[in-house]
Amino acid sequence: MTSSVKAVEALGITKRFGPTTALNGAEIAITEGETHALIGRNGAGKSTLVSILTGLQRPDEGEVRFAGQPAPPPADRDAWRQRVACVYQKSTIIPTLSVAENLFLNRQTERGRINWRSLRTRARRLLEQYGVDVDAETMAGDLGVEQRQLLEIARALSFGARFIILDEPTAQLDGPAIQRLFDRMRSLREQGVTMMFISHHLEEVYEICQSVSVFRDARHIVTAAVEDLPHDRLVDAMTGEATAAYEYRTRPLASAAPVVLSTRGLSLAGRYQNVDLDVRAGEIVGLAGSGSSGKVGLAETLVGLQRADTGTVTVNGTDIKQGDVPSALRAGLGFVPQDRHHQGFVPLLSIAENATIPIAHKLGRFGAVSPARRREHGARMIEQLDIKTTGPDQPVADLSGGNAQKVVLARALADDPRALVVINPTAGVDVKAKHSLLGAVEDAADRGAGAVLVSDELDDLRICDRVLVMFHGRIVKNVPRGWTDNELVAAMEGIDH
Amino acid sequence: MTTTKTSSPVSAAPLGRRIQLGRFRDLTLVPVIVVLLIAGSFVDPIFLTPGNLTNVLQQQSALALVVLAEAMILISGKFDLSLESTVGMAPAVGVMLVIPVAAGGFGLELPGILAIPLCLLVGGLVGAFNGFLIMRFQLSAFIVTLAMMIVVHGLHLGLTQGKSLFELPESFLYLGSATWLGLPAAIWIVGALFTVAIVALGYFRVGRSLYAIGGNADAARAAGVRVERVVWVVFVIGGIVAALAGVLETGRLGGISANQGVGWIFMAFAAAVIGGVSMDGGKGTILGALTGVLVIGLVENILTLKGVPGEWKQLVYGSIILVALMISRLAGGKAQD
Amino acid sequence: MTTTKTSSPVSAAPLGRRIQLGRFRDLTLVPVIVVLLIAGSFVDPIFLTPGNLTNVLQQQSALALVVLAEAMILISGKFDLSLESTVGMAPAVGVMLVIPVAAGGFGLELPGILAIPLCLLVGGLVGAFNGFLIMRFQLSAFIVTLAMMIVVHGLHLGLTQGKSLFELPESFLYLGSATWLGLPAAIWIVGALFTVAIVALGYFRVGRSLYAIGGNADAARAAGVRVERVVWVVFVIGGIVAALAGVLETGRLGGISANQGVGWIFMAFAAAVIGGVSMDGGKGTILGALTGVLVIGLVENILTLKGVPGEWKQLVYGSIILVALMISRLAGGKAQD
Amino acid sequence: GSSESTGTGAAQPAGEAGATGGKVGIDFPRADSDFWNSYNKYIPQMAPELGVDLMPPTNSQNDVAKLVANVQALSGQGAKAIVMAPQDTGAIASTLQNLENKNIPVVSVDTRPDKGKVYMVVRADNKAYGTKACEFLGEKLGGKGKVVQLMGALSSINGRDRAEAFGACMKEKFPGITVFNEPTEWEGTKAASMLQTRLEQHPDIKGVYMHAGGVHLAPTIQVLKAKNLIAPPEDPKHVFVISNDGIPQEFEAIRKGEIDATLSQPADLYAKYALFYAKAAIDGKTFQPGPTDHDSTIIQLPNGLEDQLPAPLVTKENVDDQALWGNQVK
Ligand SMILES: Nc1ncnc2c1ncn2[C@@H]1O[C@H](COP(=O)(O)OP(=O)(O)OP(=O)(O)O)[C@@H](O)[C@H]1O
Ligand SMILES: Nc1ncnc2c1ncn2[C@@H]1O[C@H](COP(=O)(O)OP(=O)(O)OP(=O)(O)O)[C@@H](O)[C@H]1O
Ligand SMILES: [Mg+2]
Ligand SMILES: [Mg+2]
Repeated sequence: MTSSVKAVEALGITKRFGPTTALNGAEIAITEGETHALIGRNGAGKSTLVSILTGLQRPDEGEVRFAGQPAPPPADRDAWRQRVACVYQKSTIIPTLSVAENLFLNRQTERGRINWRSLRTRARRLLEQYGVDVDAETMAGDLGVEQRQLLEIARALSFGARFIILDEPTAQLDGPAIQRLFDRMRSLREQGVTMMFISHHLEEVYEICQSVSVFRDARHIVTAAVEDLPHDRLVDAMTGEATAAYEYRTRPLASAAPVVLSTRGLSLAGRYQNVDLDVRAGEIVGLAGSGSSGKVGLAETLVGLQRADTGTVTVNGTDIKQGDVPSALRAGLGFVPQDRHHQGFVPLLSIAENATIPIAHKLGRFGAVSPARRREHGARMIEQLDIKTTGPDQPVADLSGGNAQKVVLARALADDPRALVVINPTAGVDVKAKHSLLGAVEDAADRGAGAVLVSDELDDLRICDRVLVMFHGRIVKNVPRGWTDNELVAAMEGIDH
Repeated sequence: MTTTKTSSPVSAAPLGRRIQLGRFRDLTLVPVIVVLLIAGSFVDPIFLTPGNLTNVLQQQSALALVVLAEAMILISGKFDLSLESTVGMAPAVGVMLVIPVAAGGFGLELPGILAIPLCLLVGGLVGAFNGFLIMRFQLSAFIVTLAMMIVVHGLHLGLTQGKSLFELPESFLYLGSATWLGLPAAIWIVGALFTVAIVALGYFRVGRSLYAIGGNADAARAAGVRVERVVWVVFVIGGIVAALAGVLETGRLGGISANQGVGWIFMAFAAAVIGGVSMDGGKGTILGALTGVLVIGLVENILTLKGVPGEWKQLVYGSIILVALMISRLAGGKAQD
Repeated sequence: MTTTKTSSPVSAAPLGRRIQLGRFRDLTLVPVIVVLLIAGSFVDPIFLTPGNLTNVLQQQSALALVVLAEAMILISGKFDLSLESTVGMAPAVGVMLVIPVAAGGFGLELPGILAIPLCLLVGGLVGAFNGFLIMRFQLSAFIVTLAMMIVVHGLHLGLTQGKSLFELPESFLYLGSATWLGLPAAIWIVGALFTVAIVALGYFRVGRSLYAIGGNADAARAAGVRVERVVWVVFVIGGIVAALAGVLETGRLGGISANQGVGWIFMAFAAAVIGGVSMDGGKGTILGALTGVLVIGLVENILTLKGVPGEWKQLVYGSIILVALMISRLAGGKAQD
Repeated sequence: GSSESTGTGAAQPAGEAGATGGKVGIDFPRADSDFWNSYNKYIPQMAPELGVDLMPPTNSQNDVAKLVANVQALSGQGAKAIVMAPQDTGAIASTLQNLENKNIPVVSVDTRPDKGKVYMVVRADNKAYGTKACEFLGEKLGGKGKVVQLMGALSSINGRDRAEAFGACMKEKFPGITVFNEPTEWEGTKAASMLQTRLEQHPDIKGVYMHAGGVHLAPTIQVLKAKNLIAPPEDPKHVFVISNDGIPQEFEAIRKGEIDATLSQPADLYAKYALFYAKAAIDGKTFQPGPTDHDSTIIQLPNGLEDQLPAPLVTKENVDDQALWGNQVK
């Protein structure tokens, strides 16, 4: 520990959202110069604390102090910004503005006229520093999730603030990008910057943080140095009970089972070429690859979100109409899209309704939908996937990120699909929820569904019976179960072929 | 959707109350209606008589249908300004196809009984054309329907040469002027259509999909909703309902003037929005929109009974809408958008 | 904001072309303007003369200011329908404070030179009140300003008893009727204000913050933009600019009728939106809005020169707007919203 | 056409009041035009003079749907006769039918409903306006040249009547004159733009007929001023302008020489005879076609009677005549 001065302190914070108590007398104290992890299950109140620490929301009770001084008044945004910079969990990118302007939002210039040329140059330099390969002039709205996340990070870190909060910055990033982020964080720490880091990847906590606070059910549970809180105890503190590590199941080899999802000669210019794929019932096939390998593009084609230039996709024996989601769903497919905010849910609608849109026709006769049966189905899903909510009628907009993700999976599983395509299903999901999400995918496979799991996370890929590695738009390797991390990473980086 | 952070006022509300209110969010105008009923009864004893209240309902029946159409379109996240022009043009064209040249017709003199079906067909075609432009060409609904509002009204003016049509087939006037079981037929029709719409949007798959589309069209698409088709159908239905509104209005007034419907769209929006339908889509109910229509109708009726001088009437009227808005905001407790 | 994924057409476009087009997105109406100029020169040889084009500019100057105000408000993600009523009410009140009772004044008879400042003040107050209701009470901008549109016009009607004001101080008429360096003063004023707005929204932090607010208000707040205050100021400026539009219009027409400004708001929206300003906020430029005004002005001028019969004029007018819309859509290559 | 006059529609002085039959409901068509505002003012002033028991007036803001609602309310509140001024004449047929069923007589001011029973229509002859304006301009221009007609809205019967009569008369009597028709929708801003554009296109335009002084007067003068075309009638630059309505500002402009003439639409007589006939209806009086004692003629319509009030042409010669209503308002 560098010193014992508290860079930031929150005391007895209580925050309610209508019926939900997001924080209940919670507290946190972060010593100057350290990188402090805040962990907790989805909905534990982490992001709410972040919005209070950055002055976006006012606590109902309690107090925030910076370096021993009371926090500035809520209206004085400049004072807040001098004290704390933040990567929020919810995107704060403005889609209609260019990348360069997003990076220097509201500080395009000190005073006077904006010099766009120099702004672009500064932006390019910054992007280079963070290894973000995008043109500073593109509209931020045209970027992918991952690039947007990098943009947020670059922006927050470039402020020169002495205290930086990062709320799940790694959820949308792949390995190399995470490493670049950690390098930056380390060098900032050397310069004496204090950081608060939120992540559901506990190994990241051990890698980058010195101390850790755990929140559970809106309360502060424990704060300790990371050395004093080994992995198992950390998980126990988060969940409030002894939690076993996830047990990957083994399934009988499905070589005789029918093919439920297959492609022939699928190509999309600039994304992937000539992909042949066969997924059998009861089989989980992983799809791995480094950035821009085309795995997401391929998966999106399987479900009908994209249209391939050539080739066919067959679900359950039916040739589906390219680029047409309903026909894929009708053929018996379920899927989790990459960006839940974009394609995953309708924020104003209830959990039950979001989870049942694809099966609405089964919830009543003659096109009617029985609210009781919908609620019943919702309640079942809430239980099955362990969604933290006030009930099936709560709008998804009010859920924490991880819980919203579970609703998206609930939607994918609604129709008991024969083929399942899930893209980064565990992004932003807590340990226990991750178990239930992966468990749900495995359950579906056990029930006889064939699944394609696209993920950047090696842990997720372990449930797969085999992993297909993509490189520059081609499937280059078929790795059967039992791989080691190094093996797979090497294949993804294209080293061994 | 920029989910506006409703900071202090909301979180301050006690727990139980909010839950309860949440369930009746579409009824936040009910207190306003109660206030108006009380105020009206002081203004004039005639106000609370069944005759007067029936009049209010009948007078609002055509507007109510436009509000119904607009509310559906708003809920699915779109806009239709051209409805007001359809209210005039569709009946005019429908009628001109059946009446003789001497009475202002085209000279086709189709059977008079066809006038209403033709009118509804014309309304549907306008809606279909709107939907086609908006969904196929990905044009802004606001601006397409603004242009179409001018085009459709222009067509009406051009075809009728600006003249009113008043020699209409009896069958065309029937719906707007008949009385069924002691109440004007228009009220029954409007009531039936609202009931159908409330049930459809509340308990039927297609209806619910409007909310999904308005709330997040991409998510709806990814959940298998055929967004384009549904929105297109909503536009068509909207056009047909607006044409029906024109039929009722024509029946009530006994003729079709070149200005029929002009200026209605603002009132329709006002009714829908004070009734809780969001301009951003995905929010609000048909029942709420209906309460909005009632508020507007009652305000107009009270101002008429009170005999507010014409030059001050608009001011009073606008102020009352503003107050109704604030009351429903305070009662509803939610930020609007 | 439902960032519509414009699937195939966009991603298919080669990279180079897309970037280039992106830079000129606010000028997608230029081809339309060129087409109109060519078409106009065929309609009548007078069309391309400086005298006629100057007339077009002068005729559109007041509307252009309303479009300027509306564009700023739209870019910051809000709405203001009441601008059109301010165009009539602010000059009326400003003038009534200075003219004698006999000419329709209040009887205060303040110095005539104060009429314009008072008028602008009134406009600013209306804007401030709008902003106050919307930001403080978190009411929907659409519905608040719709009600205010009625209220403000109602105030105008009530105060003037519906009469036109004819006896205006010379100083009040000056701006709208004078000629500077061979061009109407109104054109210089509008040109200057558009230049200021283009520079402010393009090159200054406050101006850019409108885009941030309109694009994602929460994100703007997180970035330290004082969202409430900025939006409030935008409403105030909008009101002042609308009042100035009223001054120019009054000078051009030589009197203030009770209907001054009524019906303008639709045209203002049409101009802004065909000029590329999005109804969803955060998108579009002031320069684009200006091209929208020009298109509308040229269309009206050509129709007048051509002498299209009155009953068909609206149809032709609306159709041309629709076509302009499609051309700018095809030239811009982007889905609109 | 004039039918043989049997009885006389002699206006009885309102002295024999005694037992007044009942309340008169009245709906004003709009509150945003100078002409109608004068009318709206005359009504309550004249009601006591004529011994009419007037209910609080309603205002339908130029919207026929509002008019219908207002009339329903008035009859609900016990009106025994109704005075209205439907600006939109096709769409009140059902309303008139309903009133007839309830035995409530209707006096229609300014416009003639196409269908449905009316007790009396009180209006000036809009066709006569158009014809008089045409004759005035035709003579001043010597039967040749170009004139602009600033029309009202096509959807308004008065606008249409004036335009049709003006056009027909020009064609028949002055075929040498070219007429440019500008549909202004009763809007000053449109009038100014169209006149300006037309003058740019045809600088030799020598005459203007404005359908409504209230909205067209100021813009027209302003455009002529800007073009430097305000000149005495002798000057070859002079543009002859004739207006319609007869509001005080038009008189002022005539005195100043900015315009040449106007057709005075008698707001005071409209108000007076509207109330007069309403009361007569309640009292059960009947009238016959033929000339009246107030320089007008009653004609027979298919659905009632119409009293066509005189509409004098006002020029510099008679502009100071105190009998003109425009000289009586303050
Ligand atoms: N604006 C809001 N309105 C209503 N409820 C809210 C709101 N924001 C948060 N909540 C509720 O507060 C609780 C805490 O949410 P928060 O976002 O702080 O969780 P979190 O710990 O960040 O979770 P995650 O790890 O999933 O991001 C959740 O139950 C959530 O539903
Ligand atoms: N050429 C492209 N045009 C448009 N969008 C693209 C393109 N390439 C990538 N994207 C966007 O990036 C996302 C991921 O792309 P892709 O499927 O090519 O690779 P990936 O292996 O998933 O990459 P990453 O790991 O970086 O997410 C897609 O959802 C897509 O929206
Ligand atoms: Mg969170
Ligand atoms: Mg990825």
